[in-house]
Amino acid sequence: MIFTLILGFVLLLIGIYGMLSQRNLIKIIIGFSIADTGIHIIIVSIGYLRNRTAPILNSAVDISKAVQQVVDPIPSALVLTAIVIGLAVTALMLSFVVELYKKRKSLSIDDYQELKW
Amino acid sequence: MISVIMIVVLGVIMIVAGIIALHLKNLLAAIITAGTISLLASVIYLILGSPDVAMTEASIGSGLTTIIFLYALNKVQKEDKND
Amino acid sequence: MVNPIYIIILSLATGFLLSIIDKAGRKLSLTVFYSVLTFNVFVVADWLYRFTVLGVSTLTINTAGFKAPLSINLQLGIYESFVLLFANLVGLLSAIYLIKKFKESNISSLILYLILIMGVNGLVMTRDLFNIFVFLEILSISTYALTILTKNQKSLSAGFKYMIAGGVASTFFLLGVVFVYYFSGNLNLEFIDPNSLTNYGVIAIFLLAIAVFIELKPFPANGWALDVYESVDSGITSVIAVVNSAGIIFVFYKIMPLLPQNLLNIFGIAGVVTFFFSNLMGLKQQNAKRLLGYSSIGQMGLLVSALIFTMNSPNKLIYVIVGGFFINHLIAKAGLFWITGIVKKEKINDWGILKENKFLLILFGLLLFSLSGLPPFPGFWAKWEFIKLLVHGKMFFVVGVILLSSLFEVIYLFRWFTATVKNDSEIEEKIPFQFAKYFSTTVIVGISLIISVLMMRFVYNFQTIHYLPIIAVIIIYLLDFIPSKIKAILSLGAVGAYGYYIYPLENNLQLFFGIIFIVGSAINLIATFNRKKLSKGFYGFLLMMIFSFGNLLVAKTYLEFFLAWEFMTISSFILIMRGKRAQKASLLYMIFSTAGAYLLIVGFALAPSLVSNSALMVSIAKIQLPILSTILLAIGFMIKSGSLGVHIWLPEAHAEAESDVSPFISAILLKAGVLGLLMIGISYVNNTPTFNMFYWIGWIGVLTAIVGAFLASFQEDAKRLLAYSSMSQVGYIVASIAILSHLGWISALYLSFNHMMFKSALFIAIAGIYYRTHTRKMYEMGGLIKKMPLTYITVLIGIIAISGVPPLSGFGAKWLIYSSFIEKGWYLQAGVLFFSSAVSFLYLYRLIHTIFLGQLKYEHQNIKEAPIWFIIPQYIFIIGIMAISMFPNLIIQPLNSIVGHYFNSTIAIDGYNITSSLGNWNGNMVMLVTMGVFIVPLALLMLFNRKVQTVKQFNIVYAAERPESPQTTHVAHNMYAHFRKALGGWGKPRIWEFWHDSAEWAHTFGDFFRRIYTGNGQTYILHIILYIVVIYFIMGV
Amino acid sequence: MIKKTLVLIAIVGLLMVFWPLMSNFEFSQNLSELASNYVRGSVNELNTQNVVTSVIVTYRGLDTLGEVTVLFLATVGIGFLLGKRKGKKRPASELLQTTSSFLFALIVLFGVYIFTHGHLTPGGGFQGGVVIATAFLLLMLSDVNMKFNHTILQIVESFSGAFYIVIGIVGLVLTIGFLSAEIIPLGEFGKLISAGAIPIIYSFIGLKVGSELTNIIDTMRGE
Repeated sequence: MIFTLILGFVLLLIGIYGMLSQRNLIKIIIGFSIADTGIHIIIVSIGYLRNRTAPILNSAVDISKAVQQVVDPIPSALVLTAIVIGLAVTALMLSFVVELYKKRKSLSIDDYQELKW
Repeated sequence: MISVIMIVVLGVIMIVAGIIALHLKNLLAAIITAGTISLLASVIYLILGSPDVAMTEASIGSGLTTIIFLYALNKVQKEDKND
Repeated sequence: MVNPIYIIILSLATGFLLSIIDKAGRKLSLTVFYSVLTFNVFVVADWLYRFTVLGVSTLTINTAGFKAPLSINLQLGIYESFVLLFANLVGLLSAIYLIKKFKESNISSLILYLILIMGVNGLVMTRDLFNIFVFLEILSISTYALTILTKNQKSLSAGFKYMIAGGVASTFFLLGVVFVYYFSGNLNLEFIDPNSLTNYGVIAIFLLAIAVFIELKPFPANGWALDVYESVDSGITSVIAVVNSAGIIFVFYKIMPLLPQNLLNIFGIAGVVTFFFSNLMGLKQQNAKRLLGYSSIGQMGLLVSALIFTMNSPNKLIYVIVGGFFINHLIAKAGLFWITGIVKKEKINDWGILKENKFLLILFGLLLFSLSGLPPFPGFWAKWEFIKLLVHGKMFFVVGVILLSSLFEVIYLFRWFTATVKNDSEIEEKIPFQFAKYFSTTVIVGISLIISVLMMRFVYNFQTIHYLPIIAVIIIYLLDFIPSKIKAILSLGAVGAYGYYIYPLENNLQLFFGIIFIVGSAINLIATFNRKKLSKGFYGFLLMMIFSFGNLLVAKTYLEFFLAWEFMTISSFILIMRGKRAQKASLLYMIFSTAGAYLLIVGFALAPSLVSNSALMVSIAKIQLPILSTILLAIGFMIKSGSLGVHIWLPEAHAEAESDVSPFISAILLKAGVLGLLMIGISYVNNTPTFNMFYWIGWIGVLTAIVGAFLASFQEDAKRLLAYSSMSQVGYIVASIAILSHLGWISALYLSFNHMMFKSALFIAIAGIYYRTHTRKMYEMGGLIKKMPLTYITVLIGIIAISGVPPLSGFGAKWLIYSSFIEKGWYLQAGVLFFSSAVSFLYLYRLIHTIFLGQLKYEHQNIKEAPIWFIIPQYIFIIGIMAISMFPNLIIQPLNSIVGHYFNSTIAIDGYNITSSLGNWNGNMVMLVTMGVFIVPLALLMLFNRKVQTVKQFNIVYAAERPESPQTTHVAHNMYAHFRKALGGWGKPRIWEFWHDSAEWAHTFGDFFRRIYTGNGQTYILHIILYIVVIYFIMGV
Repeated sequence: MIKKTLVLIAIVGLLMVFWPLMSNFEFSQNLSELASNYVRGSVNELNTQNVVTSVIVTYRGLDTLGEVTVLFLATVGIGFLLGKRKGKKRPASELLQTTSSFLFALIVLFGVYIFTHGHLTPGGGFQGGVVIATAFLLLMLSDVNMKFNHTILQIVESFSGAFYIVIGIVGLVLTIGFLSAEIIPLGEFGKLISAGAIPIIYSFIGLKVGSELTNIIDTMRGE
């Protein structure tokens, strides 16, 4: 559905905007996860076909005509993987933040620029 | 048609939530708002005919991720108290 | 034969179980860990062997019991196995390097490392776009976690920046993947038809490609990578720089067929831009690891553009260029990062600690040489072929940028190298010996050498003679424990044998230069018998240099010639660097030589292909060099011969080299440039020239002669004086070559030969004096005539020979030169040369007056004549000078016939009498007359001066107080200051200032651009996003 | 100020990059050939009701293996980063504790149900794994001091991963292909025991994901 596609892109942009504009490390990661959600919505939207059901071939679907009745299963499969990977990355990022905070007691990204040039 | 309306409504809420999440000073509230986005996303997945994704998003995207965020925040704040 | 999917399976299974295995002890888990890494290497090596030697066809592995595109398939072919072999090998070696860390650290680090290596294998083999994404994530996440193997504030914050940058990149990649699926209905690379994509489909491809490209760290969206390189543990850094980069570049290679041509071109240019800016910014860098980071990023840029620009070339070229850059970068970077981990010094100025550790220093040097693209390392061949390819594609701007950036790279790498070797600070710490770390570094250098030899042997089929320079170094290195005298004898024998081996040369011009190069070197070699102790590393490089001189003559192709040329540069650089304070001198020499070499590459690339199988010196007569090629080659050769404008290196190198090395450089090395110039001339005169370039070369020669003479006059340092004198003399030679006439070339060759003899003799004489007095400052000498009479005679004859007064050979040279200039009608040039001859009297007089005449210094009252080893070669040369002075036909006759090949003879030789269109010269008669003129006053003096009272040399009466530093009041100190004043503004070292300012500007720009790397992770993401947007708009849809 | 402008330019630029993708988007009317093959294959070749499951577990099994690996890496990485936790006591409410042990069993059971029925109904190893992790989370919330027997968790995690791979190798040994589902008779369409090895693989994935997520939460909980 086109609305969901647009929604996905808007969320993606909001997320990236968050990553670019927020100083707080946790907020940056929130931005990242919003962007991630946006991507996931985009992927699922791509697999959507009008007036079709989920690709689960139970009694609700006529098996012989399944190809004409279900939505695309591939994006669903992809997005499942993407969600799990997103979680992994987010969790790792957060643990980095925790460790960084332990070292310098600051959540502002501006305080971590000792490496430069 | 109903699904379109639902999607539009949900979409607007999600976008607003996204903007709010980024502007909230309170990190706890921000995290929970961001979690809400994922939760609403899973409803959208259901409407789009992907119950598998919906389940995953609800449990991982909104559930676990939020919890991990909260634990991380908790750790950071504890770190503050320790000193 | 093991199915390569087992690499993934075994690594994963081991990874999952490793924490359980670890319960049984770290020994067991380490054993399993290393076994799996070794297993990977062997599996891939086995397959590479099958693909290359046995000709097995590419292997496709389907999963899940279905064929692609239904299931995900893996592919292992020649490219995959090649990339994987090196990735796995470096992975294994890096793991060995890290063994101490792995023993102490949490088991997690082993798991992460193992899966990282697994990730690269999967990434390279998989053919499915989404699977690439998954493996990319596996690779990235394990790398992120490993960045904190050494956990500190810096590595944490670098790791975090790396994560968010990587996160953004993979977001775009994912978006690209799903849209590619949307537009093409497929995820498998084989089944995606790029032509079927719509306009908007190109955007999907763009997103995909730009994400991979961002991971390849293009300028300026690469700040995160630099921080990672700087702060992460060296073992892991080398994995990031090598293993990860290898995997990601391969992904880029895999998706390349999908990309539209304009996007490929943009990426190609972006690669070059990255190469340029990272090397420019590297100039300012002081932190060793960050410097390597800049170099890494640059090399990746170069690799990407090589990949793109060679796309439609024959396979062999792709192997040499892309494979060469790939291996070169990979090996050099891995090795250098490891060495930074061993040395553990952040600032490159603190690296002096390394010079005490000879073994490590050699490894370091080899890796730096390899990174600089010097032969025989793979980068050399890659650069040669790549530039040739680009030149043939008429991409001159790209060529220029690439070479300029390479030059920057050479500058900072060699600044690092010379600063390390010549660091004179007192060092107390020692580098601890760690077997594992040394082992990995040694193995990687060994592999690099083996590959180099294989390339020379199998790709280029060089004859043994072209390896000879390296073989010499290796053999002498192995024999380095024996005393230097024996090594000197061996070397002399080797030079003799080499001369005998190449002797039947194709034409007499070769023979003539053969005599200068080989016989001249052999005689100069005698002076080195004076060396005490072991002189480690000296004779190897000396032989390398002498052999490469010879190889210049026998080289049959441009590449062989250039190879010999580069070997000559390397060896002479190292010889110069041996001097005590030669840091700046050797660096300058290397920079100018490299610049010259790059001009030669382009010049040769522009030249038409050779038609005959003769030596290049012969066959070049048959081809017509394009004008641009001639110009570039001429400048390249003139850099080596120290012509005006590019002579900055010359005085430094001559002066600071060890005193028995200087004669080689001045008397012989400079002639290599002369040889090159003659070669261009040969091609030029045999083919109709359209642009009178040699007219300008002539002027450069003339100006070099006069400026050199002036500069020589103002020197206080005897060796610098001789150096500028060499510059001036070579200026005469260059000018005479430029005349392009029979008489002109005879004069050029005659003067070359003469100069070889008298400059060798003079430099050895100064070597003897320096050996006794330990100073090169002339005003600190004086009155040595009585102490070192033999040396005095050498210098006397030497300066008479230079000055061109009768009766010695110099007179003949001058006569020939003026004749040829006037014959040609270059009156003004002849006038300038004449004036410069007058100026040269100034410095020559000073040389003999200040050193030998006047008051003997107190501290020199007990010195002796120079050692015999210095005297012998001097007198061999003196005899030579006397011989050709008295019997000029000995040389004029052969020269007449040599030059007769190229021009119609314009002189007649009749007995001792040589007649040109302007008059005649009878060397023998001149000698007799002059002797007569000399002897008569001498006899008169002897007769009437008997009663002169002799004064002891130390019988001096001070008129007043003894001045603070008495030497500076000596007449010889700043002797020609008044002339300098007379020169006014002309006396300013403008050329030196020009180069100095250029260097300053480059550094300032570098410093300016690197300010974009603010260190703020958010800014880095902003760079990435803006980069994506900008590239998108450049591409246009 | 400059930075704000640049951020704005970046976002507007990105919008312009994405715009053609959005404005020209047309929903396809039919499944792509690949997707149709998956739907047909799911019925004919794998006897799997849930097409997504058949895609995830077999057709794109390598992705899933990678996905499990990514999660595993995150677990290991977080553990590596945050290190071992130090114990500190805090009292917990008794009521919550008793209720939660009861709930715990129920939730775990539910999780197991989800992943064993992955080939029939929505959900599967990942979702089931998360549910199991939620059960553990509940325990952690109810008893802050609760310490897991990490060895058991680790064994479950390691061996479920290893078995997953072993099943894959069986396919390889039988020369069907790595991670093939057909190493076990495919059974009857729509029944619990069907779809060949898919339920088994999904169960291992479920166990692995569950233990990994539990591990992550536990590490993040820390102190």
